[in-house]
Amino acid sequence: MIFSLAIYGAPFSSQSSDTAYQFACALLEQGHSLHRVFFYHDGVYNGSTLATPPQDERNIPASWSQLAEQHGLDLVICVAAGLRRGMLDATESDRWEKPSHNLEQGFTLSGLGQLIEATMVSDRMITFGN
Amino acid sequence: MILHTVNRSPFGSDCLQSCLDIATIDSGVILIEDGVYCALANTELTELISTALTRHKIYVLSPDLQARGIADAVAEGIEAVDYAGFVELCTQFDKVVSWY
Amino acid sequence: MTEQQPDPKKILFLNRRAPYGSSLPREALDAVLMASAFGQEITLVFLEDGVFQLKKQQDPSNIEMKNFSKTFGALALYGVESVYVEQRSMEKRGLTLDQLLIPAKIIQSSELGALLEEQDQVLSF
Amino acid sequence: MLMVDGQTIPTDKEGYLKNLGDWSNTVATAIAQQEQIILTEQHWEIISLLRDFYQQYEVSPAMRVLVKTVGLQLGKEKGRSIYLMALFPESPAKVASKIAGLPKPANCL
Repeated sequence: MIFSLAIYGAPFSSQSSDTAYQFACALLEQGHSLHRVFFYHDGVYNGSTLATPPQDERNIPASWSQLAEQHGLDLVICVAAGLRRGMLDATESDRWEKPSHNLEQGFTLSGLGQLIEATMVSDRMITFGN
Repeated sequence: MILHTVNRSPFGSDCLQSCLDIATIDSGVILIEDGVYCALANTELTELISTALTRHKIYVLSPDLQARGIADAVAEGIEAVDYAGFVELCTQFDKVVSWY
Repeated sequence: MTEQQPDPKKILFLNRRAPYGSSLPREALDAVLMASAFGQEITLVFLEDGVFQLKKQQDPSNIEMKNFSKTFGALALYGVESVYVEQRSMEKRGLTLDQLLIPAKIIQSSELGALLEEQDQVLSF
Repeated sequence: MLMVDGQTIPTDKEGYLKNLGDWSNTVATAIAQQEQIILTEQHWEIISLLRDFYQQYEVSPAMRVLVKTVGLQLGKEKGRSIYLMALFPESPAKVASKIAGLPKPANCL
Protein backbone atom coordinates (compact mmCIF):
# COMPACT_ATOMS: atom_id res chain seq x y z
CA MET A 1 0.00 0.00 0.00
CA ILE A 2 1.19 3.54 -0.75
CA PHE A 3 1.41 5.85 2.24
CA SER A 4 2.23 9.55 2.53
CA LEU A 5 2.66 11.44 5.77
CA ALA A 6 2.07 15.11 6.58
CA ILE A 7 3.84 16.46 9.66
CA TYR A 8 2.88 19.76 11.29
CA GLY A 9 4.76 19.67 14.59
CA ALA A 10 8.24 21.00 15.35
CA PRO A 11 10.71 18.39 16.60
CA PHE A 12 11.56 18.60 20.31
CA SER A 13 8.46 20.77 20.85
CA SER A 14 5.69 18.31 20.13
CA GLN A 15 5.67 14.53 19.84
CA SER A 16 4.17 14.52 16.36
CA SER A 17 7.42 14.14 14.44
CA ASP A 18 8.56 11.33 16.79
CA THR A 19 5.29 9.47 16.22
CA ALA A 20 5.49 10.04 12.49
CA TYR A 21 9.07 8.76 12.43
CA GLN A 22 8.19 5.57 14.34
CA PHE A 23 5.18 5.13 12.09
CA ALA A 24 7.32 5.56 8.99
CA CYS A 25 9.82 2.94 10.23
CA ALA A 26 7.00 0.50 10.99
CA LEU A 27 5.30 0.87 7.62
CA LEU A 28 8.58 0.46 5.73
CA GLU A 29 9.36 -2.63 7.79
CA GLN A 30 6.03 -4.12 6.71
CA GLY A 31 6.95 -3.63 3.08
CA HIS A 32 4.59 -0.75 2.34
CA SER A 33 5.84 2.11 0.23
CA LEU A 34 6.23 5.65 1.51
CA HIS A 35 5.58 8.02 -1.38
CA ARG A 36 6.40 11.22 0.44
CA VAL A 37 6.80 12.83 3.85
CA PHE A 38 5.57 16.41 3.65
CA PHE A 39 6.61 18.87 6.36
CA TYR A 40 4.29 21.85 6.78
CA HIS A 41 3.49 24.44 9.46
CA ASP A 42 6.02 24.02 12.32
CA GLY A 43 6.93 20.62 10.88
CA VAL A 44 9.40 22.40 8.61
CA TYR A 45 11.87 22.57 11.52
CA ASN A 46 12.36 18.81 11.15
CA GLY A 47 14.73 19.66 8.33
CA SER A 48 17.21 21.78 10.28
CA THR A 49 20.73 20.47 10.03
CA LEU A 50 21.61 22.85 12.86
CA ALA A 51 19.48 21.01 15.43
CA THR A 52 21.92 20.16 18.20
CA PRO A 53 20.33 18.10 20.94
CA PRO A 54 22.54 16.76 23.78
CA GLN A 55 24.36 13.47 23.04
CA ASP A 56 21.96 11.40 25.14
CA GLU A 57 18.88 12.49 23.18
CA ARG A 58 17.52 11.48 19.80
CA ASN A 59 18.36 13.74 16.88
CA ILE A 60 15.17 13.83 14.85
CA PRO A 61 16.43 15.65 11.73
CA ALA A 62 19.40 13.27 11.57
CA SER A 63 17.09 10.25 12.00
CA TRP A 64 14.90 11.37 9.10
CA SER A 65 17.98 11.94 7.01
CA GLN A 66 19.29 8.43 7.69
CA LEU A 67 15.92 6.85 7.01
CA ALA A 68 15.70 8.78 3.73
CA GLU A 69 19.10 7.52 2.70
CA GLN A 70 18.30 3.89 3.54
CA HIS A 71 14.97 3.86 1.76
CA GLY A 72 15.31 6.60 -0.86
CA LEU A 73 12.54 8.65 0.73
CA ASP A 74 11.16 11.92 -0.59
CA LEU A 75 11.29 14.30 2.39
CA VAL A 76 9.73 17.57 1.29
CA ILE A 77 9.63 20.80 3.26
CA CYS A 78 7.01 23.28 2.09
CA VAL A 79 9.07 26.11 0.64
CA ALA A 80 6.63 28.89 1.61
CA ALA A 81 6.24 27.66 5.20
CA GLY A 82 9.97 26.94 5.36
CA LEU A 83 11.18 30.31 4.08
CA ARG A 84 8.96 32.14 6.57
CA ARG A 85 10.49 30.15 9.40
CA GLY A 86 14.06 30.35 8.21
CA MET A 87 14.51 26.94 6.56
CA LEU A 88 16.68 27.52 3.50
CA ASP A 89 18.71 25.42 1.11
CA ALA A 90 21.70 26.81 -0.78
CA THR A 91 19.59 27.93 -3.75
CA GLU A 92 17.06 29.86 -1.68
CA SER A 93 19.78 31.32 0.49
CA ASP A 94 21.45 32.66 -2.61
CA ARG A 95 18.17 33.85 -4.12
CA TRP A 96 17.20 35.84 -1.03
CA GLU A 97 20.79 36.94 -0.33
CA LYS A 98 20.95 35.33 3.11
CA PRO A 99 24.24 34.62 4.92
CA SER A 100 23.68 30.85 5.30
CA HIS A 101 21.50 27.84 4.72
CA ASN A 102 20.47 25.02 7.01
CA LEU A 103 18.72 22.20 5.18
CA GLU A 104 19.64 18.72 6.40
CA GLN A 105 20.75 16.21 3.79
CA GLY A 106 17.93 14.18 2.31
CA PHE A 107 15.36 16.99 2.57
CA THR A 108 14.20 19.17 -0.31
CA LEU A 109 12.28 22.44 -0.39
CA SER A 110 9.31 22.34 -2.72
CA GLY A 111 5.84 23.76 -3.25
CA LEU A 112 2.61 22.98 -1.48
CA GLY A 113 1.60 21.18 -4.66
CA GLN A 114 3.64 18.25 -3.34
CA LEU A 115 1.19 17.86 -0.45
CA ILE A 116 -1.75 17.78 -2.84
CA GLU A 117 -0.02 15.43 -5.29
CA ALA A 118 0.81 13.06 -2.42
CA THR A 119 -2.82 13.23 -1.27
CA MET A 120 -3.96 12.30 -4.77
CA VAL A 121 -1.64 9.40 -5.48
CA SER A 122 -1.38 7.75 -2.05
CA ASP A 123 -3.76 5.14 -0.70
CA ARG A 124 -3.38 6.65 2.75
CA MET A 125 -2.45 10.20 3.71
CA ILE A 126 -1.80 10.39 7.44
CA THR A 127 -1.56 13.75 9.20
CA PHE A 128 0.55 14.10 12.33
CA GLY A 129 -0.58 17.38 13.86
CA ASN A 130 0.79 19.16 16.89
CA MET B 1 -14.76 3.23 7.12
CA ILE B 2 -12.55 5.78 8.81
CA LEU B 3 -9.84 5.34 11.39
CA HIS B 4 -9.70 8.45 13.57
CA THR B 5 -6.52 9.35 15.44
CA VAL B 6 -6.77 11.45 18.62
CA ASN B 7 -3.59 12.89 20.10
CA ARG B 8 -4.90 15.25 22.78
CA SER B 9 -5.80 14.61 26.40
CA PRO B 10 -9.58 14.73 26.88
CA PHE B 11 -9.10 16.86 30.00
CA GLY B 12 -8.23 19.99 28.03
CA SER B 13 -9.33 19.49 24.47
CA ASP B 14 -12.50 18.78 22.49
CA CYS B 15 -10.71 16.36 20.14
CA LEU B 16 -12.18 13.15 21.55
CA GLN B 17 -15.68 14.58 21.92
CA SER B 18 -15.76 16.04 18.39
CA CYS B 19 -14.35 12.87 16.95
CA LEU B 20 -16.97 10.72 18.70
CA ASP B 21 -19.78 13.11 17.72
CA ILE B 22 -18.88 12.65 14.09
CA ALA B 23 -17.58 9.10 13.80
CA THR B 24 -20.08 6.81 12.10
CA ILE B 25 -20.86 3.43 13.59
CA ASP B 26 -18.09 0.83 13.16
CA SER B 27 -15.40 3.41 12.45
CA GLY B 28 -12.26 3.06 14.56
CA VAL B 29 -10.48 5.38 16.95
CA ILE B 30 -6.82 5.14 17.87
CA LEU B 31 -5.52 7.13 20.84
CA ILE B 32 -1.94 8.32 20.44
CA GLU B 33 0.45 10.70 22.23
CA ASP B 34 -1.52 12.63 24.91
CA GLY B 35 -4.66 11.07 23.48
CA VAL B 36 -3.82 7.92 25.44
CA TYR B 37 -5.22 9.63 28.56
CA CYS B 38 -8.64 9.10 26.97
CA ALA B 39 -8.10 5.40 27.62
CA LEU B 40 -7.82 5.72 31.42
CA ALA B 41 -10.26 3.68 33.48
CA ASN B 42 -12.11 5.30 36.40
CA THR B 43 -12.23 8.88 35.20
CA GLU B 44 -15.15 11.17 34.48
CA LEU B 45 -14.96 9.83 30.92
CA THR B 46 -15.83 6.27 31.84
CA GLU B 47 -19.41 6.55 30.61
CA LEU B 48 -18.48 8.33 27.38
CA ILE B 49 -15.91 5.65 26.60
CA SER B 50 -18.14 2.71 27.43
CA THR B 51 -20.89 4.14 25.19
CA ALA B 52 -18.33 4.77 22.46
CA LEU B 53 -17.16 1.17 22.73
CA THR B 54 -20.62 -0.05 21.77
CA ARG B 55 -20.26 1.80 18.43
CA HIS B 56 -16.53 1.79 17.73
CA LYS B 57 -13.40 -0.23 18.13
CA ILE B 58 -11.03 1.85 20.24
CA TYR B 59 -7.28 1.28 20.14
CA VAL B 60 -4.48 2.85 22.11
CA LEU B 61 -0.80 3.12 21.22
CA SER B 62 1.04 1.09 23.84
CA PRO B 63 4.46 2.85 23.73
CA ASP B 64 2.65 6.09 24.55
CA LEU B 65 0.77 4.46 27.45
CA GLN B 66 3.96 3.02 28.81
CA ALA B 67 5.79 6.34 28.54
CA ARG B 68 3.08 8.00 30.62
CA GLY B 69 2.94 5.36 33.32
CA ILE B 70 -0.65 4.30 32.64
CA ALA B 71 -0.20 0.99 30.82
CA ASP B 72 -1.98 -0.88 33.63
CA ALA B 73 -4.86 1.60 33.98
CA VAL B 74 -6.59 1.20 30.65
CA ALA B 75 -10.38 0.90 30.50
CA GLU B 76 -11.71 -2.52 29.57
CA GLY B 77 -12.50 -3.01 25.91
CA ILE B 78 -9.75 -0.76 24.60
CA GLU B 79 -7.10 -2.65 22.66
CA ALA B 80 -3.42 -1.73 22.94
CA VAL B 81 -1.33 -1.83 19.75
CA ASP B 82 2.27 -1.00 18.87
CA TYR B 83 3.43 1.08 15.86
CA ALA B 84 3.20 -1.97 13.60
CA GLY B 85 -0.38 -2.46 14.77
CA PHE B 86 -1.10 1.23 14.11
CA VAL B 87 0.13 0.80 10.53
CA GLU B 88 -2.00 -2.34 10.09
CA LEU B 89 -5.08 -0.50 11.33
CA CYS B 90 -4.45 2.23 8.77
CA THR B 91 -4.57 -0.39 6.04
CA GLN B 92 -7.71 -2.06 7.42
CA PHE B 93 -9.74 1.16 7.39
CA ASP B 94 -10.35 3.13 4.14
CA LYS B 95 -8.85 6.37 5.32
CA VAL B 96 -7.43 8.11 8.34
CA VAL B 97 -8.67 11.37 9.89
CA SER B 98 -6.49 13.11 12.47
CA TRP B 99 -7.79 15.01 15.48
CA TYR B 100 -5.12 17.11 17.14
CA MET C 1 1.96 25.59 -14.04
CA THR C 2 -0.71 23.06 -13.33
CA GLU C 3 -2.11 20.44 -15.61
CA GLN C 4 -5.60 19.13 -15.47
CA GLN C 5 -5.59 15.77 -13.71
CA PRO C 6 -7.68 13.08 -15.36
CA ASP C 7 -9.18 11.71 -12.20
CA PRO C 8 -10.13 14.33 -9.61
CA LYS C 9 -10.12 13.13 -6.02
CA LYS C 10 -12.59 14.16 -3.34
CA ILE C 11 -10.56 15.95 -0.71
CA LEU C 12 -12.11 17.37 2.43
CA PHE C 13 -10.35 20.02 4.51
CA LEU C 14 -11.34 19.90 8.17
CA ASN C 15 -10.68 23.29 9.83
CA ARG C 16 -10.84 23.38 13.61
CA ARG C 17 -8.68 26.32 14.69
CA ALA C 18 -9.40 30.00 15.23
CA PRO C 19 -7.57 32.44 12.95
CA TYR C 20 -4.46 34.50 13.88
CA GLY C 21 -3.64 32.68 17.16
CA SER C 22 -2.26 29.88 15.02
CA SER C 23 -1.07 29.98 11.43
CA LEU C 24 -2.74 26.63 10.66
CA PRO C 25 -5.96 28.20 9.29
CA ARG C 26 -4.04 30.39 6.90
CA GLU C 27 -1.82 27.50 5.81
CA ALA C 28 -4.92 25.36 5.35
CA LEU C 29 -6.38 27.97 3.01
CA ASP C 30 -3.15 27.99 0.97
CA ALA C 31 -3.48 24.22 0.65
CA VAL C 32 -7.11 24.57 -0.45
CA LEU C 33 -6.14 27.00 -3.22
CA MET C 34 -3.40 24.63 -4.29
CA ALA C 35 -5.77 21.66 -4.38
CA SER C 36 -8.08 23.73 -6.56
CA ALA C 37 -5.21 24.42 -8.96
CA PHE C 38 -4.91 20.63 -9.27
CA GLY C 39 -8.58 20.47 -10.22
CA GLN C 40 -9.61 18.38 -7.22
CA GLU C 41 -13.13 18.13 -5.86
CA ILE C 42 -12.86 20.12 -2.66
CA THR C 43 -15.06 20.34 0.41
CA LEU C 44 -14.39 22.69 3.32
CA VAL C 45 -15.73 22.00 6.77
CA PHE C 46 -15.43 24.42 9.69
CA LEU C 47 -15.81 22.89 13.10
CA GLU C 48 -15.20 24.03 16.72
CA ASP C 49 -13.20 27.32 16.74
CA GLY C 50 -12.68 26.90 12.99
CA VAL C 51 -16.04 28.63 12.44
CA PHE C 52 -14.44 31.89 13.65
CA GLN C 53 -12.30 31.86 10.48
CA LEU C 54 -15.37 32.88 8.49
CA LYS C 55 -16.43 35.74 10.78
CA LYS C 56 -17.09 39.01 8.94
CA GLN C 57 -15.26 42.25 9.79
CA GLN C 58 -11.85 40.76 10.52
CA ASP C 59 -9.18 43.44 10.57
CA PRO C 60 -5.76 42.27 11.72
CA SER C 61 -4.00 45.48 10.62
CA ASN C 62 -3.17 46.44 14.19
CA ILE C 63 -1.56 43.08 14.85
CA GLU C 64 0.40 43.53 11.62
CA MET C 65 -0.90 40.43 9.97
CA LYS C 66 -2.40 39.86 6.56
CA ASN C 67 -6.17 39.74 6.41
CA PHE C 68 -6.34 36.28 4.92
CA SER C 69 -10.08 36.15 5.57
CA LYS C 70 -10.47 38.23 2.39
CA THR C 71 -9.19 35.24 0.44
CA PHE C 72 -12.30 33.24 1.38
CA GLY C 73 -14.16 35.59 -0.95
CA ALA C 74 -12.16 34.23 -3.88
CA LEU C 75 -13.04 30.58 -3.19
CA ALA C 76 -15.93 30.56 -5.65
CA LEU C 77 -13.55 31.79 -8.37
CA TYR C 78 -11.24 28.94 -7.41
CA GLY C 79 -14.12 26.56 -7.96
CA VAL C 80 -14.59 25.78 -4.28
CA GLU C 81 -18.29 25.95 -3.54
CA SER C 82 -18.83 23.20 -1.04
CA VAL C 83 -18.46 24.95 2.32
CA TYR C 84 -20.00 23.69 5.55
CA VAL C 85 -20.13 24.97 9.13
CA GLU C 86 -21.06 22.57 11.91
CA GLN C 87 -24.27 23.53 13.65
CA ARG C 88 -23.36 23.02 17.31
CA SER C 89 -20.00 24.78 16.87
CA MET C 90 -21.86 27.82 15.53
CA GLU C 91 -24.51 27.70 18.23
CA LYS C 92 -22.05 27.33 21.10
CA ARG C 93 -20.17 30.40 19.86
CA GLY C 94 -23.24 32.52 19.23
CA LEU C 95 -22.58 32.71 15.50
CA THR C 96 -25.23 32.86 12.81
CA LEU C 97 -24.89 32.40 9.05
CA ASP C 98 -25.42 36.11 8.35
CA GLN C 99 -22.29 36.87 10.37
CA LEU C 100 -20.16 34.84 7.96
CA LEU C 101 -18.10 36.18 5.07
CA ILE C 102 -19.26 33.67 2.51
CA PRO C 103 -22.31 31.50 1.95
CA ALA C 104 -21.94 28.29 3.94
CA LYS C 105 -24.24 25.39 4.59
CA ILE C 106 -25.12 24.31 8.11
CA ILE C 107 -24.37 20.67 8.80
CA GLN C 108 -25.14 18.50 11.85
CA SER C 109 -22.31 16.48 13.33
CA SER C 110 -24.27 13.31 12.58
CA GLU C 111 -24.35 14.20 8.86
CA LEU C 112 -20.70 15.18 8.93
CA GLY C 113 -19.71 11.57 9.53
CA ALA C 114 -21.35 10.52 6.27
CA LEU C 115 -19.73 13.44 4.43
CA LEU C 116 -16.30 12.36 5.66
CA GLU C 117 -16.96 8.77 4.59
CA GLU C 118 -17.68 9.93 1.01
CA GLN C 119 -14.21 11.46 0.61
CA ASP C 120 -11.07 9.97 -0.88
CA GLN C 121 -8.92 11.78 1.68
CA VAL C 122 -9.44 14.12 4.63
CA LEU C 123 -6.82 16.71 5.55
CA SER C 124 -7.18 18.14 9.06
CA PHE C 125 -5.92 21.55 10.06
CA MET D 1 17.20 46.20 -8.71
CA LEU D 2 15.47 48.74 -10.96
CA MET D 3 16.41 52.30 -11.83
CA VAL D 4 13.32 54.50 -12.17
CA ASP D 5 13.56 58.29 -12.49
CA GLY D 6 17.02 58.24 -10.96
CA GLN D 7 15.83 56.22 -7.96
CA THR D 8 16.75 52.64 -7.18
CA ILE D 9 13.85 50.27 -6.55
CA PRO D 10 14.89 47.04 -4.83
CA THR D 11 13.71 43.79 -6.43
CA ASP D 12 14.47 40.16 -5.72
CA LYS D 13 16.50 38.05 -8.09
CA GLU D 14 13.43 37.13 -10.12
CA GLY D 15 12.49 40.77 -10.50
CA TYR D 16 9.58 40.95 -8.04
CA LEU D 17 9.40 44.14 -5.99
CA LYS D 18 10.80 43.81 -2.48
CA ASN D 19 8.53 46.56 -1.20
CA LEU D 20 5.11 46.35 -2.77
CA GLY D 21 4.54 50.01 -1.85
CA ASP D 22 7.18 51.05 -4.41
CA TRP D 23 4.80 50.27 -7.27
CA SER D 24 3.69 52.99 -9.67
CA ASN D 25 2.84 53.08 -13.36
CA THR D 26 6.42 54.10 -14.10
CA VAL D 27 7.77 51.21 -12.03
CA ALA D 28 5.42 48.85 -13.88
CA THR D 29 6.77 50.08 -17.19
CA ALA D 30 10.33 49.51 -15.98
CA ILE D 31 9.58 45.95 -14.78
CA ALA D 32 7.87 45.24 -18.10
CA GLN D 33 10.91 46.50 -19.94
CA GLN D 34 13.08 43.96 -18.11
CA GLU D 35 10.64 41.30 -19.29
CA GLN D 36 10.93 42.73 -22.80
CA ILE D 37 7.31 43.77 -22.83
CA ILE D 38 6.07 47.14 -24.00
CA LEU D 39 2.89 47.92 -22.13
CA THR D 40 -0.20 48.66 -24.23
CA GLU D 41 -3.75 49.42 -23.21
CA GLN D 42 -4.48 45.67 -23.32
CA HIS D 43 -1.67 45.06 -20.80
CA TRP D 44 -2.84 47.84 -18.51
CA GLU D 45 -6.36 46.50 -18.22
CA ILE D 46 -4.99 43.14 -17.04
CA ILE D 47 -2.59 44.86 -14.64
CA SER D 48 -5.36 46.92 -13.14
CA LEU D 49 -7.62 43.86 -12.89
CA LEU D 50 -4.83 42.02 -11.06
CA ARG D 51 -4.30 44.85 -8.62
CA ASP D 52 -8.03 45.00 -7.90
CA PHE D 53 -8.07 41.23 -7.40
CA TYR D 54 -5.23 41.45 -4.90
CA GLN D 55 -6.84 44.39 -3.13
CA GLN D 56 -10.06 42.47 -2.77
CA TYR D 57 -8.76 38.98 -1.95
CA GLU D 58 -5.19 39.46 -0.58
CA VAL D 59 -3.85 36.83 -2.93
CA SER D 60 -2.33 36.80 -6.43
CA PRO D 61 -4.51 34.59 -8.61
CA ALA D 62 -3.26 31.32 -10.07
CA MET D 63 -3.44 31.04 -13.87
CA ARG D 64 -6.78 29.27 -14.04
CA VAL D 65 -8.38 31.85 -11.78
CA LEU D 66 -6.81 34.74 -13.68
CA VAL D 67 -8.28 33.42 -16.93
CA LYS D 68 -11.68 33.04 -15.31
CA THR D 69 -11.63 36.53 -13.76
CA VAL D 70 -10.53 38.16 -16.99
CA GLY D 71 -13.35 36.36 -18.78
CA LEU D 72 -15.90 37.54 -16.24
CA GLN D 73 -14.74 41.14 -16.23
CA LEU D 74 -13.35 41.85 -19.69
CA GLY D 75 -15.36 39.47 -21.80
CA LYS D 76 -14.98 35.92 -23.09
CA GLU D 77 -12.67 36.92 -25.95
CA LYS D 78 -10.01 37.97 -23.46
CA GLY D 79 -10.70 35.29 -20.89
CA ARG D 80 -8.55 32.75 -22.66
CA SER D 81 -5.06 31.65 -21.78
CA ILE D 82 -3.90 32.16 -25.38
CA TYR D 83 -4.82 35.86 -25.14
CA LEU D 84 -2.93 36.26 -21.86
CA MET D 85 0.02 34.26 -23.21
CA ALA D 86 0.34 36.70 -26.08
CA LEU D 87 0.42 39.66 -23.70
CA PHE D 88 2.59 38.12 -20.97
CA PRO D 89 4.57 35.30 -22.58
CA GLU D 90 5.52 32.02 -20.93
CA SER D 91 3.80 32.34 -17.59
CA PRO D 92 1.11 35.05 -17.64
CA ALA D 93 0.06 34.74 -13.98
CA LYS D 94 3.67 35.14 -12.82
CA VAL D 95 4.79 37.78 -15.30
CA ALA D 96 1.67 39.92 -14.99
CA SER D 97 1.78 39.73 -11.17
CA LYS D 98 5.39 40.85 -11.27
CA ILE D 99 4.56 43.87 -13.45
CA ALA D 100 1.48 44.63 -11.34
CA GLY D 101 3.69 44.81 -8.25
CA LEU D 102 2.13 41.85 -6.46
CA PRO D 103 3.76 38.96 -4.63
CA LYS D 104 4.60 35.94 -6.76
CA PRO D 105 1.51 33.73 -7.01
CA ALA D 106 2.04 30.97 -4.48
CA ASN D 107 0.10 28.46 -6.50
CA CYS D 108 3.00 27.42 -8.64
CA LEU D 109 4.08 23.83 -8.28
